[in-house]
Amino acid sequence: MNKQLIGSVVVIGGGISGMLSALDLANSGYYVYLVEKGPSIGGVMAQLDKTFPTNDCAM
Amino acid sequence: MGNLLEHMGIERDRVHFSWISSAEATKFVDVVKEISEKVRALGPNKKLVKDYN
Amino acid sequence: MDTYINKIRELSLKLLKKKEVVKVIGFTKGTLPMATSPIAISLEQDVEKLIFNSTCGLNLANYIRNHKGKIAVIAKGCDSRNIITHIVENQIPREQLHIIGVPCKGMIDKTKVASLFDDDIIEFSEDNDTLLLKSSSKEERLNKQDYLRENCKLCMHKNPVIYDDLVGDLVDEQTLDTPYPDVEQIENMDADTKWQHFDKLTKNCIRCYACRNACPICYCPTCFVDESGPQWVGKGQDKTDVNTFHFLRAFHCAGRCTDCGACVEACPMDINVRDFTRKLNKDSFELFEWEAGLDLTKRPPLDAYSPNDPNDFIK
Amino acid sequence: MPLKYAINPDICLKLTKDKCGTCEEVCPANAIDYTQTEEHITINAGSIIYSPGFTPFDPSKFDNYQYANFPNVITSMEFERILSATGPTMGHVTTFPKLPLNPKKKKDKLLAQKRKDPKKIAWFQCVGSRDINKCDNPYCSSVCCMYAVKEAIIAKEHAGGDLDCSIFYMDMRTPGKEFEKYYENAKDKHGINFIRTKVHSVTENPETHDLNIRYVDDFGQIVDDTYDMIVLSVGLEISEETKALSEKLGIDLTSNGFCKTNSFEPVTSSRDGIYISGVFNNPKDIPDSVLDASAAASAAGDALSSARDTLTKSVEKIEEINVVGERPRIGAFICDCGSNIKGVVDCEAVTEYAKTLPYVEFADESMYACSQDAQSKMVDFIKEKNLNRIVIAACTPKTHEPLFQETLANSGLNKYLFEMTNIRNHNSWVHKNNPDIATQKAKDLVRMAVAKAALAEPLKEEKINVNDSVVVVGGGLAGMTSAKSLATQGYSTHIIEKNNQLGGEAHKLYKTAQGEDVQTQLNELIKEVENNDNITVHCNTTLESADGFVGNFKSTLKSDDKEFELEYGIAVLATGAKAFVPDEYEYGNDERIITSLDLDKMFKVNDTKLDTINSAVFIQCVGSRQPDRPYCSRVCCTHSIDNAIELKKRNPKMNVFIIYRDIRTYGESELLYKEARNLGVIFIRYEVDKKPEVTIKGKNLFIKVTDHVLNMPVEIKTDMLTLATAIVPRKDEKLANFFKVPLNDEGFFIEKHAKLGPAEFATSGVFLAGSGHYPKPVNEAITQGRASASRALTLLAKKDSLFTSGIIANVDPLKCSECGVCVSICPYSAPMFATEGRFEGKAEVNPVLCKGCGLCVASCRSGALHLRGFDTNQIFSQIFALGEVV
Repeated sequence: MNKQLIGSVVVIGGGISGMLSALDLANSGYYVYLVEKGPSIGGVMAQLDKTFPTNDCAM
Repeated sequence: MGNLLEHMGIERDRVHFSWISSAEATKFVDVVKEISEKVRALGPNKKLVKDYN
Repeated sequence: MDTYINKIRELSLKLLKKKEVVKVIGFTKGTLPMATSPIAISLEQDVEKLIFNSTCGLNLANYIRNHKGKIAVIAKGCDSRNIITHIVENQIPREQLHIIGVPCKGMIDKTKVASLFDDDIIEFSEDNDTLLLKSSSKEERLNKQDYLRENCKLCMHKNPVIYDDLVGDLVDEQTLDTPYPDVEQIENMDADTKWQHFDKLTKNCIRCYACRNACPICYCPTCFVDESGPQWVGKGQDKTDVNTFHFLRAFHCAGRCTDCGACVEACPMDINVRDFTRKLNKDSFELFEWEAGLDLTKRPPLDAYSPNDPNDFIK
Repeated sequence: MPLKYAINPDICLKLTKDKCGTCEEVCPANAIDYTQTEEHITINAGSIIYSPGFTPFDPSKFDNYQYANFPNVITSMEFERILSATGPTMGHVTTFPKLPLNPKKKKDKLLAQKRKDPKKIAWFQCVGSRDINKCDNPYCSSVCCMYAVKEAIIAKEHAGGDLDCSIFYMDMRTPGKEFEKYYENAKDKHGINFIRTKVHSVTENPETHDLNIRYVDDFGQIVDDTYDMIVLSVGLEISEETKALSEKLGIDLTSNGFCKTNSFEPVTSSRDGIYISGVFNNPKDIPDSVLDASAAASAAGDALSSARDTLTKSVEKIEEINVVGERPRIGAFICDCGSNIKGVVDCEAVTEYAKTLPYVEFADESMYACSQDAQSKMVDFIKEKNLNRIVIAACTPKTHEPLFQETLANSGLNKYLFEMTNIRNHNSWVHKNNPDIATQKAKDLVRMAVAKAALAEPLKEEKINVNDSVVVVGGGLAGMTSAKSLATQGYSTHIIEKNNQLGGEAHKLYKTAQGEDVQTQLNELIKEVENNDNITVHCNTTLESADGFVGNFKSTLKSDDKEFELEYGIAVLATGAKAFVPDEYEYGNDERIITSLDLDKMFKVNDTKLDTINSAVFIQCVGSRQPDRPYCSRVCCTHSIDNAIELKKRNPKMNVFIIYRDIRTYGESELLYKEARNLGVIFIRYEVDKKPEVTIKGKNLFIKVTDHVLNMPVEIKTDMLTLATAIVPRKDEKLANFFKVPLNDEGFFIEKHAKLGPAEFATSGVFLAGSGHYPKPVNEAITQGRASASRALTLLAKKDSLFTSGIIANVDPLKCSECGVCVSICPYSAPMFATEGRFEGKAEVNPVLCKGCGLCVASCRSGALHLRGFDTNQIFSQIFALGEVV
């Protein structure tokens, strides 16, 4: 198979994990499409108040 | 610093140290309120203040 | 004292002769009786100028910076502690110093002695614990112990902490149950009385900076009081500026001051500047178990962070 | 997260009935466009990362908890919002939380009148997890124990002292880093009650709506208790939508809807080119999701490495104008933030006031200073009015400073000739009832910002030269994985391994929790690493020193008494951990008393001794979760259960006992726990203050333990005792010192951020993977290995555009007294004494190491240190400007 590789990645899901995947890829030389079905990215983590065990603000 | 100021007669409650992270909005408000109250109770500071008149 | 002087001269001569050092920094007779001044000797024939007595209250650590070649220095307990601070603070390498240690028997409070006379003292000598003073009108024999400087009375490090030679046998160190009675006295006042105390204390300050200049640890190229951009503190005799100066200077000495008394010795207005610095010495001792100038391997507590530092002041 | 509003097309009156349309009229930015419709876009991409997340379990169908019927039974997600300052009750914990603050309906109004501050709140664990009776979720959701503890602690903080919080649980599962301490603190410091039981039923007082709970306690007694509120700790579930899309994508799922993966490729799905991350992979918390994210990026990147940099675009750079020596010409821009600021502050008056301030050449008000057209206008103004300093009075620099700095750069100004003041968060938001005072404060803030900006100087950002080779310390699973990914993406990588072979502790393992044979895959990985041209393996080698900083490290290495030097740009610390050697339970006094790894070895070599065993006992938490080693070792519960199953499978008649404290088979490992029970493995719980006793009587080995069900001591005669020993860190202080990275109390490395930076250190250029971070099983070690590689790659990829911050300390050598306070006090070792040149002996600051914290500046007695961008004279002028009365 001698197909040309495409230097881009689709990330499906804009939660904390999807967002960070997208950032890592974009920062290391790949073009990224981040797809999220809701109106904003952030996912469940954006709905949390604080995070354990450091009690940092989740936002 | 607080100790030396106090030693010179500057009231202890005028100097305050607190560790408040950027996530601790409520603590910040509480601390500021508390200090404001304490300083208000002491009245205006006349020590170590320049009198320009 | 004469044995000290002979030994100092003998050691100095030897060091200069062998070219082990290029200079000896010590004390010499001043222009007035009861006055001594620092001197740097580099010629063998000059060693006769070196003296030592109970009026050598300045701190010679103040004069050991910026020399070329190895130097020798005469060091009492407090001088030696400031030498250690200097070495720790990178002001002089230990190898560049030959320390001639002097077990100290205390320095006298010249102001207190002078206050016994209405006219000028014209002659001063001492014999062990007896001070002999003459003015044109009278002669006094005094017990030295009654006329010790305040800092010497409370001194717990009379012997040099670090030295290459000793000019006499080590003396007994005293232990004190309350090493900071003067500080405690102020601590027990209420806020306003404290303020009045310091107000009165610095009332006569003429901002001559003799205290700063006599202080071995005040060695910044530009002192904050001389800085104009930004101007940290006003330069006049406004009492707030005067107090701010003393306050900040004391703070710069925190954990570094050895209570050598040079500042008080130098003050022409007889201000006991130690009322500021002693409080921080006490705090350093109580909060960090620290006394300045005892350890060549540790930096003063405010220079370094340790997870064990007390932090109960943070609320 | 962008705080942007969206229209719900199912409810919008304009879209459904063509009425209303108010939002279009009031939106000052003309952002409403009703004509937008669904579009289909086709994208060609090299890889897909599938990270669909989860949905919180919906407990409405559980009649025993009455979530659907009782207003004071809520889910943990709802409680999260109640605790949040931006939530519906603004962080105030109250009963009837789901009602609006001012309800309109009569029925709701009546209920709202009964609102009170709760005195007792109960949390029910495992709602929608570990449950096949009421729902089909046999797995453990991994996060609920911790979030319940967190919610209880924060609820207590919000409510003050007299709130009583109880957590009803089966096993407390706190196997994450620092979690056990958090749990212990919840008990000891915060006084939270932990009750081990499953609640039987909940009833409601119809008058007060208080809730009565009935359960059986530890002693078999039925207890009735009343609570004001119940929070259901709902589990994580994969949505039907996700399952459907997975089917479309053609990837295999487990019976629970999670993605099927191999422990050695934990973020790769069954379909080539599709990588997965987050909860979809397995129930997990934030740091593990973050690790997954980077790991998936590494895996996707590995597959596309030859096409790197083919599609990315770079921004054109504009030549910088030299403004040094020029008189300040300040431009002040006041932002209305729609009505966010203007609704309170008289922005027009502030703008007019700004024009009167010294050096202000120009002032302008804009509705949204951050909008694209406002930005381009700003560039025009800067050029037209020849402005050389910019002040922006708007929202927070935390989110918007980089944007405005880019605008400055686009107009040719150095980006540090800029000052932002926050007249929204610090002003209009907090003083919304006092518009006059707020306007006055806005003027004060602008005046201060102008005073500071007038003294701003252009700052230089130093370019960091990056040596693009990598050193990975430790050749275990995590280290090898990291090295492999970095090498695949084209970077020369060195593995430093102190033993004589790669593989580390994994050599001692038999099987993974997923049942894969460890040795086969480990040897394959070792072979791949050894054959990779970009990887140099240094076995029998130790690191003797490390100097330098990001992009420029230099180390001396020692191999068989020969020393050599290595220069590299990036370091990955993957030094792992080791098994604890037990000092109790008669270990070492009888050859039948072994550790988990010993048992693995017996399985590996198929030891014939195994055939002679009729009774086997496992003791859990040996060396873990006790005062001298307070953390949970995370892997031992699963490991022992796995081994117990193996024993049962070999000999179904064998009596197998596991003596435990809490079974912590988080995620889908819970299925193993279930399997073990089905196979007849007997589980007996013990308390830390009542440890089992082991005695050797002649030829026999006895274990005595108090059975928690019978509440009576039982004695088990056994042929083999396996101790599930703790995993202890190497506590390598030397290594930590080399790279200036911290260790925690127990000796594990402290990562950059517990949540968002789990595979890197605060020291830039140094990354972290494997059990040196915290004990972890094979798949998690590999995930972190990949994640550390991905994080390192982002740094290596930017190597030509890596700059320091301009905001760093610098030394005025003429004022420096060489006292060394700065050198001593700096946590990053940035200041040092110059070793050559005119100012030899004076302090100087390494701009690459300096983080701009200002510690040295504050501690310098001589006033020689200055913080660029926050210089003392700038701060002074700001303070003096505050003192000026308008």
